[in-house]
Amino acid sequence: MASIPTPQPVPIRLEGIVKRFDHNVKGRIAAVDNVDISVAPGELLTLLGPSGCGKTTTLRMIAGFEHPTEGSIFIGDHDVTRLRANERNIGFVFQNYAIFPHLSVFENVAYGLRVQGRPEAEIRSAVEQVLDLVGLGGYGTQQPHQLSGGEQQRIALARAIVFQPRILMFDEPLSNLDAKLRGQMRGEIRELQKRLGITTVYVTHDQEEAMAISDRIAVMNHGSVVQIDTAEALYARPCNAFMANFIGKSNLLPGQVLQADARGAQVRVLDQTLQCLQAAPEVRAGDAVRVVVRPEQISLAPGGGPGSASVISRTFLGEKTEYQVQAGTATLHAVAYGAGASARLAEGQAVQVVLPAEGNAIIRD
Amino acid sequence: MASIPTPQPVPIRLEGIVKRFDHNVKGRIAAVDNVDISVAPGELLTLLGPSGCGKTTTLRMIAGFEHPTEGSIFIGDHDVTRLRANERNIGFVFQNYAIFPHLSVFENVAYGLRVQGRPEAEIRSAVEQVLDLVGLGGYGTQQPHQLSGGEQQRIALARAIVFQPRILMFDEPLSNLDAKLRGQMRGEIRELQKRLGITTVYVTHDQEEAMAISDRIAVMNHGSVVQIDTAEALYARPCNAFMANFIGKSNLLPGQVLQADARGAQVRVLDQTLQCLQAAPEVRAGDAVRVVVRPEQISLAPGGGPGSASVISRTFLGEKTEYQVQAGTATLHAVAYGAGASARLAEGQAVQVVLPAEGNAIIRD
Amino acid sequence: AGLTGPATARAAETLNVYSIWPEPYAKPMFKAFTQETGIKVNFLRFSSGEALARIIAEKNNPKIDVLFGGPIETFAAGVENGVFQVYRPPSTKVLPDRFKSPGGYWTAIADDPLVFMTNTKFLKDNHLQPPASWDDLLNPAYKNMLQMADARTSGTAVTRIFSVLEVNHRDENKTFAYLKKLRQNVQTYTKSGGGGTIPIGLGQAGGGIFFIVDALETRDKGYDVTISFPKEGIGAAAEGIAIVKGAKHLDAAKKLVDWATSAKMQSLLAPNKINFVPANPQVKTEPGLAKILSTAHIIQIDDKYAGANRKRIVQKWVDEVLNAK
Amino acid sequence: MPSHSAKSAARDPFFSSILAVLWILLAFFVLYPLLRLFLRAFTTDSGTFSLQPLLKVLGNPDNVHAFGNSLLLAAVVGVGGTLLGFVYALVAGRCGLSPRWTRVIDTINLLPLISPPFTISIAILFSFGSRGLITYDLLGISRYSAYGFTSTAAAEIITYFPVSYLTLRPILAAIDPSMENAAFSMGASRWRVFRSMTLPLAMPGLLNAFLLLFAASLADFATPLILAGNQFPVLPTEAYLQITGQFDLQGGALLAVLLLLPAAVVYFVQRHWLAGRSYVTVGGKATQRSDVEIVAPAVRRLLITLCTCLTAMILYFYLLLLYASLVMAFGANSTFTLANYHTIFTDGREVIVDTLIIAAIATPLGGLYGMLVGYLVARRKFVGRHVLEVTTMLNYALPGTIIGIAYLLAFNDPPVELTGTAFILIACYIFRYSPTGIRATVALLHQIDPSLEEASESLGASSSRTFRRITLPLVMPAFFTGLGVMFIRSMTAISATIFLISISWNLITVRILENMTELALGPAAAFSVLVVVVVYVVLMLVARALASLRTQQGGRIENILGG
Ligand SMILES: Nc1ncnc2c1ncn2[C@@H]1O[C@H](COP(=O)(O)OP(=O)(O)OP(=O)(O)O)[C@@H](O)[C@H]1O
Ligand SMILES: Nc1ncnc2c1ncn2[C@@H]1O[C@H](COP(=O)(O)OP(=O)(O)OP(=O)(O)O)[C@@H](O)[C@H]1O
Ligand SMILES: [Mg+2]
Ligand SMILES: [Mg+2]
Repeated sequence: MASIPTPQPVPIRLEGIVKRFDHNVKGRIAAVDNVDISVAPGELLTLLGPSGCGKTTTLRMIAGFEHPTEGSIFIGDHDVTRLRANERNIGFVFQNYAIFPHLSVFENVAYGLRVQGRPEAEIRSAVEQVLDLVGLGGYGTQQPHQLSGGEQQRIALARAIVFQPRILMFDEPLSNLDAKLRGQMRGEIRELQKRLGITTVYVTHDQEEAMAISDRIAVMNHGSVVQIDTAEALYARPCNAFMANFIGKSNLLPGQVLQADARGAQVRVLDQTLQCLQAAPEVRAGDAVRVVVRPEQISLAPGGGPGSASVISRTFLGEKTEYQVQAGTATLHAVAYGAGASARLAEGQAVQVVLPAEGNAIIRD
Repeated sequence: MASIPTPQPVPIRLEGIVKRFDHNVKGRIAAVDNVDISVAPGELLTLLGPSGCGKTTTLRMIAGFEHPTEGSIFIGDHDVTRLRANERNIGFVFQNYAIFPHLSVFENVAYGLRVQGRPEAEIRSAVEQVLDLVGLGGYGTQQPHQLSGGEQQRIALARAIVFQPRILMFDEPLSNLDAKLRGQMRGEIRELQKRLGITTVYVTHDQEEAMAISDRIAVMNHGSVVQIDTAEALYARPCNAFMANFIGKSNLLPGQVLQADARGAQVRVLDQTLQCLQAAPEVRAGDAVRVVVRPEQISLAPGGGPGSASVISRTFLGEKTEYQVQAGTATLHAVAYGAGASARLAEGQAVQVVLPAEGNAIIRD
Repeated sequence: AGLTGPATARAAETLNVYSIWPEPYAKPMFKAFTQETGIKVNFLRFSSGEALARIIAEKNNPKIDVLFGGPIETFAAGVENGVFQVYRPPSTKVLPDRFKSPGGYWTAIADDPLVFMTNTKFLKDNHLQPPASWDDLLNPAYKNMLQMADARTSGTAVTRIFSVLEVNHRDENKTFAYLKKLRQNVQTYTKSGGGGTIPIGLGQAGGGIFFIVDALETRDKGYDVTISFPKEGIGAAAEGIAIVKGAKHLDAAKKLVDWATSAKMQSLLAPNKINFVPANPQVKTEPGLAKILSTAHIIQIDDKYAGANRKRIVQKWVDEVLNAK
Repeated sequence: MPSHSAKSAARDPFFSSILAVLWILLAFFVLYPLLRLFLRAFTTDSGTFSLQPLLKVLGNPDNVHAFGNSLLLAAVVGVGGTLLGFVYALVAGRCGLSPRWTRVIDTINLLPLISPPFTISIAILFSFGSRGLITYDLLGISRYSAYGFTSTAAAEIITYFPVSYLTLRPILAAIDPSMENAAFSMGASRWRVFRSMTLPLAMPGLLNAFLLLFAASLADFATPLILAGNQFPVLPTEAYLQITGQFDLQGGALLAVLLLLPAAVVYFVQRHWLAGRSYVTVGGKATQRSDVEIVAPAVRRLLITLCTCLTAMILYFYLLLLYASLVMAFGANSTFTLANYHTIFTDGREVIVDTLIIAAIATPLGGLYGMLVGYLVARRKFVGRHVLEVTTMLNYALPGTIIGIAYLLAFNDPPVELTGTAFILIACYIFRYSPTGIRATVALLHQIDPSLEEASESLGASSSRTFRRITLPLVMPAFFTGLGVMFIRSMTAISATIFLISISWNLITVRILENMTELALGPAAAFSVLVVVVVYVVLMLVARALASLRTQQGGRIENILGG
C-alpha cells in the first residue's frame, strides 16, 4: 500500500463516556453507560458483546460521528470529544458498509487517498494492491449494486485500510464472509495493523474472531464494560456468570468451599473435590459458590455405576460432538472432539463424568 | 404465533438454473451456473459457499425477485419460473435486512399478517410473541433507524417467520449476532421450521451454523453446486480439495495407494499406513492420491525421536489450541482441546504426530 | 447594457420614459423627437396600471422623467399620489379644457372614442344587425358572448360606465340597472382595455366595447369585425403626458411634453396608422378615421363630475355589477 | 444503524461561514424587502403603525371570498399536480419504458414549465372557448365558457405538474427495490405494495411537491387573471388589481400577506408529518436490481395511455403556438410567414441577449444555492434551522407582483440602489425560484443514509469535500431539477420582473406580454417558441456536460432530460 512514513502510534482513552437515546417505550436509555477504556498505542482492542449492548455507539463516538452525552475522549494527548470526524484521521469500517453507491469499486477504495491528494499512479497501485488483498482484484470498475453482500463488505474493509489512518475502527467487518475468508481477512488485518502499528478498535460479535485477533478484549453488556483482559485471561478467569457464558460455554456448578487461602480454594462439586483459583473478593471456607467448568474439560466415558450420569442429547458438529448430560440434578454441557469413543455416545446412554481436578475459576455472584 | 392450519409442506426444484450478469471487465459472467437442486417438502436445505459464489442470486431467483437466464423453478408441482414474487408465498430474510424504514418495528413485523387480513387481536399477540422470541419484546414502537445492526437483523427474521409462509428463505439471517444469540436463534428457527414443516432454504457463510441447522447442505462455488449431502457426510467424505477445506479444516496429505478394493484402500502417508474409504471413481494400488486428515484427528504428544516433528506456531482459542507442525516436508494443522498436556506445547518444541488409523477420505484430483 | 449602475446616470441629453402607448406607436414618435431635438429617448412599455404602480413605488428616487400616453384616468390617479409635477406646455392655450389637467399636471396628446365592436360572422350566424343602441347589447343572442374590460384595471371600462351614466343623464339607478342586465351577457371582464379584441376577432366572443384604436387595429390585422356606434351616444377618453416629480432631466422632459402636445407630433399619427384622434385642434383627423367617426355620436363626459365620482362609481360597479350573485 | 447524529456547527469552519453568508443574503434579499413592504402595509395614512388596515381588508367579504377561492384552487392544484407528476414519475420509473421513450416524455413534459407567461392559458382559451378549436371546431359545442374554476385549475395543474414530476422521479428511483420485494414476498398484491411501500416511501417527495405546487398556485396571479373570469376571484389577482388598478399598494400588500398563512400551515404540516420517521432507502449496502415488475401490465397500459394523452395535449398546445408564430395573424390570416421571427431577431435582439445573460448568471448561482440550503436544512442541526427554511420559502410563496414591488421599495433608494441593474433581477430570481431545488434536495436527502457522509468524513474528507464528492452526486437529480427550474424561470418569469426590468435590462417575457397586449400574437408566439428552443438547447447541453462529467466517476444517476 501507500508508502508514506508510518505515523507514531497513538493511545486512545475514553473517560466516563455516557450516551443516551430516546427510546419510545423505555424512555431515555443509556446505550453506553459510564465506559472507561484505554487503548495502548499500537494495540488492537476488541469490543465484544451481545447485540444491542452499545458497541457500535461506542465506536461511533470515538470516530466522532456521535457526541457523548457525558465524558471525554482522548486520542494521543488531545481531548477530541468535540473534534469533528474528519479531523480525527480514523479509518472506519461501517457495520452497514456505507459504500458510496455512485462511485465504482475503484473510486470507493481510492477515496481516502484522493482526499490526501496522493499522485494518481500511487493511488492506482495502492488500490489494486488492496483489492487483491481482499480477493477482489479485477472488480475495480464494477458498481456497488453489482456486488454480493460479502464483496461489499470487503470493499468497505479495503477502503478503510488503504489510506493508513492513525487509528482504525472496525464494526463487524467480517460478518458476511465465510469462515475461510474471514480467517484469512482477519490474518491480513492483524498483520497490517501490527506492521504499521495502527491503534485499532475492533467490534465483533464473534468470540473466536475476537480471541484470534485481539491484544485485549473489552466485553460489554447493557452499555457497560464488564471485563477487559487478554483472551486467555478472560477464558480462564471470567469475573461473573455472564462472562463465563459469553466467552466460551460454561457449566456453572454450585459448590461448597471446603477450605481456602490466598492462592486457591478447594470446592466440593458434584461429589468431586476440585482445586480452584481464588476469586476476588476472596471466598472463605463454607461459602456457597459456583465453579466454572468448561464443556471441553469434562471427560465422558461410557459406563454406568454409582454416581453415573446419562446422555440427554447429542449434536454432531464436524470436528466435535456436543452432549447434554444429566448428572443428578445438574444438566452438564460436554464436548467430545475427534471421532474417538467418547464421540460416539448415544442419547440415553449411561456415562461417567470426570471434572478437571484443578485450575477452575470460582464466581460468587 | 398465528394459529391457522399448517399448510401442506411443498418441495422446491431447480432445474438447470443459469443467471448471467454483465461484469464490466470480465464480460458476461454466470453468477449462477447450471444449478440443479431439489428441496424435499419440509426440508431445511442450506446453501453454503464462499462470498460471491451465487448464494444470494440463487435465493432471489427462487423468491422471484430475479428471473433465471435459463432453467426452471418448481414449487410443488407448479413451474413458477415466471410467477410473480407475491404469488409464491415466501417469507424472505434479506441479507441487507430490507427493514421498512417508514414503519415502526411492530408494523414491520405485522406486515405479512396484515396482508393476510388477520384480525387485529391475533396480529397483536402474534407479533408480540415473535418479538419476544427474537429478544426484542418492548421494541414494538421503536423506529428502525433507532436499532442496532443486530436488532435490525432480528426484526427481519421476526418479520419473515411470523406469517408462516409456505416457504422460508433466509439470506445470512444471523450474521450480525453474537455466538450466543446466534445459537439460540438458529435453535428457534429450526424448531419452528420443523414444527410447521415449512420447506426452507437457508443461506449462510458459517459452516458451523450450516451443520447445526440443516437437513442437507448444498455447497456452492463459482456459481455451481459442488456437493449436496448431510453435514456428517460432507465432513466425512468431501468430494474434492475445495470441499475438504471448506467444511472444516483439512490436512491434504499426499500418499500412495498400497492396496485397494471396493470397500476401502490402504494408503501410505507420512510413513504411516492409513485405512481409507474408497473414493468415486475408485482408486487402485499404485495411484498417487491425497488423504484428508482433519486437524482434530491428529494427536500430538511432546517428545522427540525418529520421525518426530516440530511445532511452528501455536494459537490459543479458548476451548482449543491450534498448532502448525512441520513434519518432514509437510506442514500439518493440528488442534488440541481442553487444557491437557497437548494444549501446552510451545513453539519450537519437538512432537510425535499420530494420524488416525482408519476412516479417512481420499481425494484424487 | 452594463451589469451594474443605474441606467439613468448616462449621457446628458437623454430622457427616460415609461410609455403606455405600445411600442409600435411610441417608437416612431420618439424617433421623430430625437431627430428634431437630438435628445435620445430610452423607454419601457408598460400597461397603465403597472407603469403608475412603478412610478409610485419609485417615488423617492424616480428613475424616469416622463410618463407618455395612457388614459388621463391614470394621470389623475398619479396626481392623487403626488408623483407628477406641474408643467403647462405652450399648446395648453389652444386645447379644450377636457384635454388638460386642472392643476396643470398633465396634458392630453390624443383622444380616443369608444366603439361597439362585433364579430361579423357571429352577427350573420345569429341574424343580427350590428348593435346600434346600448339596448341592442342586452339581446339574449349575446348571452355569454360579450367581452369588455374590468373597471378596476381599465380606463376603457371606466369611460364605458361614465358613457352609460351620461346617456342616462347621470341617473345612477337607471345606469346600474342597465349595467346589471348587461352583465348577464358578459362572458368575462378582461383586465386590459383591449383584452377582448382578439377573442372577438376569433369568434370566441361575439362583441364588446373598446377604444377605437384597439378596434381598428383588430380590423387591420385581418379579423372580420364590425364597428358600430350607439345612437344614444358614447364617450371618449383622452391620452395624456406628464412629467414625473423629481425628474432628473427636467429640461429634456419639458421639451418632450412641448413636442408631444404640439401639432407636429400629432400630425404624425395618421401617417403611422395610429388611429387616435389628435387632441390638438390644429391637426386634422385622418380622413378614414374621420369617416368612421362621422356616423358616431360622441358625447362629452364631464371631467369634474367624472373626477369627483370615479372612485365611488367604480366601487359601486364592483360591488353591484361585478360581484353580483 | 444509529444514524441521526448531531453535528456541531461550532467546530466546522466551512459550515459556519456558509451559514453566516446565507443569513446575510437572506436578510438582505428576503427579509429586508418584505419588512419594507410590511411597514408600508401596516402604516396608516398618518404614518403610524397599526393593524387597522389589515382588519379593514379582512372585514371585506369579497376578500374573504377570494381567500377561500385561493385556498380551494391551491389545494386542488396541489393535489392534482402532485398526483399527475407522480403518475408520470411512475411511468418513467416503474413501467420499464425504454430510455428513449422516457426521454421523449421528459422532453415534452418540460414544455409547460417553460411556457412563457399565459401560453397555456391562451391555448386553453383558444381550444376550449365558445369557438374553441376543440370544443367548437372538433366537438361542435358552442357557447362553452372557458372561464372559471375548472379551466384555471386545469391550466395551473398542467403548468405546474412538471415540478412535481421532477421532484418525484429521483425519489422513486432511489427507493430500494428490496423494500418492495420484501413486501411482495409476504404475499402483498401489487396494489398493496404500492399503497404500503412505494407511496409512503415517496412521501417526502410527495409532500414537498405538494408544498411547492400549493404555494405556486397560491401565488399565481397570471393564470386566474386570464382564465378565472368573474365568478372566481382569487387573492393574488385581487392583490394585483389592487396595486395596478387602484394604485392601492397597501391593500395589495395586505392581501398578499394573507397568502403566507396557508403556505406556512402547509409547510408545518409536511414537516410534522415527516418528523420522527425515517425514509432512508439508499443505505450503506447497495442492493441488487430486481426483475420484479412493480406495476401490473394492465395498470401499466392505463398509466401509459393516460400520460400519452396528456402529453399529446401538451404537445398540441405548443404546436398551436408554433403555428401562431408562423402565420400572419392567428385565426384571420393564415398566410405562412417568417416575419414574426424576423421581428424578434431584429427588434428583440437586445432582450434576447439580456435574458440569456441574466439566466446564465442566475441559474448556476440559484442551483447551487438551492442545493446548499437543501443540504443544510436536511442534514445539519443548528439553531434557527426551521426559521432559515421558512425564510427561504417566503419569496416563493408570495405573488411575484408583491415581490417585485417589495424589491422596488427596498432597493430603489440609496444606499442600496439596485434598481436598474441586472443584479436586482438575478437576486430576485435566485431567492424566488430556488425553493424547487431546495425542496427536491431535502426530499431526496431524506432517503440517503447519513452514514455515507460519515464514511467520507472518516476518510479524512472535509465537510466541503464530502459535500462535493458524496452529497452532491447523490442528490444530483434534485440538483438538476433545481437547476432546470431555475433556468426555465429565469427565462420566463414575468410577474416580479415587470417591476424590476429597466431601460438597460429588458426581458423576453416582458416583450411577450407586451406583444400580447398589443394584439401582436405572432411575435409573441415567435418569442415563446424561441424561449422554448433556447431552454431545450441549454438544458440538453448542461445535462450532457454534467453526464459526461459523472460517467468519468462512474455515476449512474438519471438527469433532468431522462435516462
Ligand atoms: N447485478 C449484478 N451485476 C453484475 N454482477 C453481479 C450482480 N449481482 C451479483 N453479481 C455478481 O454475482 C456473483 C454472485 O453474487 P451473489 O450475491 O449471489 O453472491 P453470494 O453468494 O450471495 O455472496 P455473499 O456471501 O458475499 O453475499 C458475485 O460475484 C457478484 O459480484
Ligand atoms: N438513535 C437511536 N435512538 C434510540 N435508541 C438507539 C439509537 N441508536 C441505538 N439505539 C439503541 O442503543 C443500543 C445500542 O446500540 P448499538 O448500535 O451501539 O448496539 P451494538 O452493540 O452495536 O449492537 P449490534 O451488535 O446489534 O450491532 C441498542 O439497544 C439500540 O436499540
Ligand atoms: Mg452494532
Ligand atoms: Mg449474498
